[in-house]
Amino acid sequence: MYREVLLAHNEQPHHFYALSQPTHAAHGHNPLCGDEITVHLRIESDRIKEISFTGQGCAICKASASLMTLRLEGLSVTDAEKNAQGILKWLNDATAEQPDNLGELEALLGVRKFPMRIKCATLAWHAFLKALNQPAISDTNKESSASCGCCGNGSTPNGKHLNDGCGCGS
Amino acid sequence: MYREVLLAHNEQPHHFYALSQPTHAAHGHNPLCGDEITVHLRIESDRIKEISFTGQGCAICKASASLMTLRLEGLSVTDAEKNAQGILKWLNDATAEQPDNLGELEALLGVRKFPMRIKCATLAWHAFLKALNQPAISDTNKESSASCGCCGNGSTPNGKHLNDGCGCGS
Amino acid sequence: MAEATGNGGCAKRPLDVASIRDDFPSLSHRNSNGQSIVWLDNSATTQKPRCVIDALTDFYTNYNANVHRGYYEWGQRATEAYEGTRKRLADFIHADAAEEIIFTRGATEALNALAEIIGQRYFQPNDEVIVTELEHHSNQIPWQMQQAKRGIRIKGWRLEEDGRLDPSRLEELLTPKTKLLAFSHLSNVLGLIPPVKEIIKRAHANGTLVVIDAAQALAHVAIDVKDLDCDFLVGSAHKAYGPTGAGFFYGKRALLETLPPWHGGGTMMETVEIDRFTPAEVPFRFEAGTPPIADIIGFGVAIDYLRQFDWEALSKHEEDVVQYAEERLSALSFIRLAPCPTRRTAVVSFLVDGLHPHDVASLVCDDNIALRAGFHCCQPLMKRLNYPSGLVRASFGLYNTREDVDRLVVALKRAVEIFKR
Amino acid sequence: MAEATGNGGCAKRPLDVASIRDDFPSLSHRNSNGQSIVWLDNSATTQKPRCVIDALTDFYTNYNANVHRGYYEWGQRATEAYEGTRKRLADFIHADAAEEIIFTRGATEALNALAEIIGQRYFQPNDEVIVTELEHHSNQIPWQMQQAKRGIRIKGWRLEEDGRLDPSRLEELLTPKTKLLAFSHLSNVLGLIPPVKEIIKRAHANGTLVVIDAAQALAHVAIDVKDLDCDFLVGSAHKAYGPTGAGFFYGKRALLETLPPWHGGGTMMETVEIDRFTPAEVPFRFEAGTPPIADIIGFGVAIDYLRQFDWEALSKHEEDVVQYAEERLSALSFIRLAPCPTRRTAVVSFLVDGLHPHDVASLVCDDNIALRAGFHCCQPLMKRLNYPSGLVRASFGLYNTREDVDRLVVALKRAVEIFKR
Ligand SMILES: Cc1ncc(COP(=O)(O)O)c(C=O)c1O
Ligand SMILES: Cc1ncc(COP(=O)(O)O)c(C=O)c1O
Ligand code: FES
Ligand code: FES
Repeated sequence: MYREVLLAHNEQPHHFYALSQPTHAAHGHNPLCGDEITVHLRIESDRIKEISFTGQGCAICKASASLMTLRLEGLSVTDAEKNAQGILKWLNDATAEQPDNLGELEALLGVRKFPMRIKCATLAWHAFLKALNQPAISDTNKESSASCGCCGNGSTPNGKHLNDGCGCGS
Repeated sequence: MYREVLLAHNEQPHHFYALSQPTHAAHGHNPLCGDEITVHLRIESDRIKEISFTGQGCAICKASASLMTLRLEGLSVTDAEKNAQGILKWLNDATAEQPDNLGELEALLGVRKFPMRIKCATLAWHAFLKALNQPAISDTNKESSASCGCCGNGSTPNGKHLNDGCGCGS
Repeated sequence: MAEATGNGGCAKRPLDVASIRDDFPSLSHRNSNGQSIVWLDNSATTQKPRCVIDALTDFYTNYNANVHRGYYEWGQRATEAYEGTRKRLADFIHADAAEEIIFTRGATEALNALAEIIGQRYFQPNDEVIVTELEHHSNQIPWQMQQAKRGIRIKGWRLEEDGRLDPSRLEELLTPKTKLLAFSHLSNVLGLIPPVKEIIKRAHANGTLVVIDAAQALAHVAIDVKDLDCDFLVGSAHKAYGPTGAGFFYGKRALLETLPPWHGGGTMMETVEIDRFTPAEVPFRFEAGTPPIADIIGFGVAIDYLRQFDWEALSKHEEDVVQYAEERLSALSFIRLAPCPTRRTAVVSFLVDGLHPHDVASLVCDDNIALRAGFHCCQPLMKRLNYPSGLVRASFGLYNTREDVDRLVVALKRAVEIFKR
Repeated sequence: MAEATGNGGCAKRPLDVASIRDDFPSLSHRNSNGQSIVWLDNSATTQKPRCVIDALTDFYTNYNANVHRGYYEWGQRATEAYEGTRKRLADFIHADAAEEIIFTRGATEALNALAEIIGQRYFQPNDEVIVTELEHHSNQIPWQMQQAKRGIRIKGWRLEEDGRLDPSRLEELLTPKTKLLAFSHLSNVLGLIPPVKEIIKRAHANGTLVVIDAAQALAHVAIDVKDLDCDFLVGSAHKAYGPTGAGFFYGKRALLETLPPWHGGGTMMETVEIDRFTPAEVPFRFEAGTPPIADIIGFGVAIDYLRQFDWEALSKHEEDVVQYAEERLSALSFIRLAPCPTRRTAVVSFLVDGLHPHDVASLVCDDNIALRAGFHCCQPLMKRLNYPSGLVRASFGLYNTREDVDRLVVALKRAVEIFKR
């Protein structure tokens, strides 16, 4: 499971910082381990101009997030979304075919054999998709949204609240 | 289990009626089957002058009650109590020795091998001991007590009430 | 374990009762007189096929581990097998998704869980819950307990004299305050199947939730929760050839989402602080602590075992034996069958003239026949139909035969002879 | 099954670990590299001795029947075996009477049952319940749920920096409103045993009921409920070499008598009408529906298995291995042990510098070592001691050896090497 590529990305993750001027952001929380990742985006003219992540997670999680930022930066929103969905399908569904041009992401292949660790590998990708589906962060509330931006009213559809992070429960 | 003696006593039980002038009476209820036996006593000068039973039960239960009435009638209260305790111990405790002079009661021997039926055989005996420990039925409330007499206030120590019979929950 | 691998889709194993009996090690039992066992207490619990027993041994010998947490191979295998039962069961009762299946230790626990969480979410003081007089105590008392807890009122659905549940009675019973109706798919005393779909439709027209007790039905009636449109349904593994200690409730996903958690503990939560917690998603929200892992895995194997047969063939065989029992017993002058207005399914209850039911059950033991006497956990039913000492019950499974019925008839005749003397 | 027949009184089987390991079929497992399994996740669930597995097969093969009702031989045998476990367990924990043992499906269910029935009977709005920061979620959330239900308040007993539960803190915590204190006999994270007796004494002096969570302690600490004078105590079979799906709570008879029933269903009642019921006596009042019969029977066999050994010898062996683990791990520069102010019992938790705990657990899998990482269902503890990603945990049983520890050390070194590259 711990391929060379993953170990390298874990040790020196790419884009591991908070964007100063994000247009979108979202948390991902893995309830199995308590780890949290925030994905930050700057979208301009329907293109992922900049992407970064913050938070803590295991090696699989950090490496996957790092690989994701490399993969998605610069893509059009539509392409990035398709890409992310393809990777998630491949990771989650043992019978799914391997997407084309995986590149370094192929290093995640080993994780698919460990269902209990798949959430580690998918955490950042889910957060990315969630960020895409958030309303854009307006200039006026950028300050607070930079640390969250994942929900409008502070509660999830099923009425739960978390007591940490942004308090939105997502 | 169904010895000749038991079948005979089941078919034609002795003392199977309600006493008209009981001094003591008590219900026995077998929660496993819902059957109920009432034991009626007339105690005079510390002696079981008359004993009878009413109610419904299986063959084992009725035969055991019938045998009990034959066994206990005429004995002093002390002897009758000792007798009943001895029989109960023998029936309930697989390791207990056989009491002396069992007589026809030996027919219950077979029941001891069927733990689930022991309550049938002991029901009347328990009711007898309970009747002994009731306050005597005074002349004024004989009417109602004849149908019960097993408790004073209509509720058992753990606060339960039955919804049938005398309502005393015993 | 070829017999355990059949699934819903493939070619079905022919219904050869002799070969089925060979699958059940306990059926080869003989008493000291050399009489083979006649197991007619299937409504209490069924015997278990070898593949179910082997599945338990396999788990404890080859991959014994707790579920949902361990990264090592056994933890993964255990989790897969455990979650596999959820999928199989969902498939078996035609649920939309595996997440609609919540594991419990049995039908009783499932009904208690439902009463508590539905009650918490939906019951207001003076609301009404309808329960039929047909119900097992497990489908009575949990609702009764909600009376004291939430000030609701139980309304009894009276049986007709012939034991029928007449759906037209619902018109009087249903009011705007009727939050829920609970009834069984198959009576464990009369062998009666009520018009389930019609009753559900009428209840739903009134906005009333419906809970189906399928504890008895699971092994004998094809269940399609989508077709029935029931809101909740419960069952037990041990009454469907599976191990003791496992059961489930089904709930429509959208409804489950609205319900609070049940037990507190591991698995059912996301975050915990000293004085508060946040619940996990469905279905884990309702499953706290270490589950009966081996039993749930065995439950899955029992379902596979059942599903290798064509359901029609299986029903036809059971019908044949039950009908034969009805005929043979009715032909005995000293037998009075309990009423059943429809075709009897799996169960035939009766009285023997002049014999207390419990004596009958004891007497046939000598011939190595296992049946049961008493109230069968249905005191309101017994009261309604006037059986103060209960009934004798013979209940059938897929391995029972006409020969079993013949043995029963001989034993009953002998019992009556003994009492005549 | 000679190994299963030992009892409390007779000559004890010598504690020969090699022969003990032979009793556990699963321990002979090897991975594809030929490495034997090192099971260090005993706090999650233990492996099962052959006699326990065989007891399940024996039940399902030779006397499979429901309990408390059938007159036929199997029904009687099943009931005797089931009730036999109650006696064994009462004996094992030195309860006064078998009736003080109530069967559940596990420790979590037992704690939920206690919270609900004690709450129903004893909790008034504004009453307080004290729970320690050491507790497993199963001993947190059931009490938290009583907050919403009955308006009580949870007060957390803060751990000292070194993980200690300081009994003198009780002086601030106990008030006239403190109805109950719940804490564990053995922490599943720190391996810490609090001063149980002293704490109980202080609580009782305040008129406060005490519930002991002995889920971890049962297999590792000699428990004497009379000596402890605890009011209630819970445990799980599967953490003490028994099957999944079985557990219990103990309660002082006089207290149990005061408590209302828990689940509704068969067995727990005496009479039932359509809208009311009367409860059965203790212990059946608390046991509704078909219990996990086979699992409870297997639990009894597991207790017999344990009791054939001299408890001192067993503890000494476990102590030796745990202490060796402590020593070897402390000697590694990259390991930081979680605090434990007293002697560690059965559990050693730690961090590996620079490695996420979950990565450690995954990495050692390759060497066929089963241990666990994360919060271990103790989020408040992790928060208090500042382990945001949890801990790695190695937990021990009577079959673990110094060699197991050596294997772990090698695997940890390898893991660190891999990450260094
Ligand atoms: C109709 C019905 N409902 C519920 C139950 C309770 O099932 P369990 O004892 O498996 O919890 C039974 C079992 O006798 C039953 O026959
Ligand atoms: C201290 C403690 N309490 C309670 C439990 C819950 O036990 P179960 O999962 O068997 O219900 C556990 C199990 O992890 C535990 O370690
Ligand atoms: S263990 Fe937390 S994300 Fe992998
Ligand atoms: S069956 Fe009722 S007393 Fe025997």
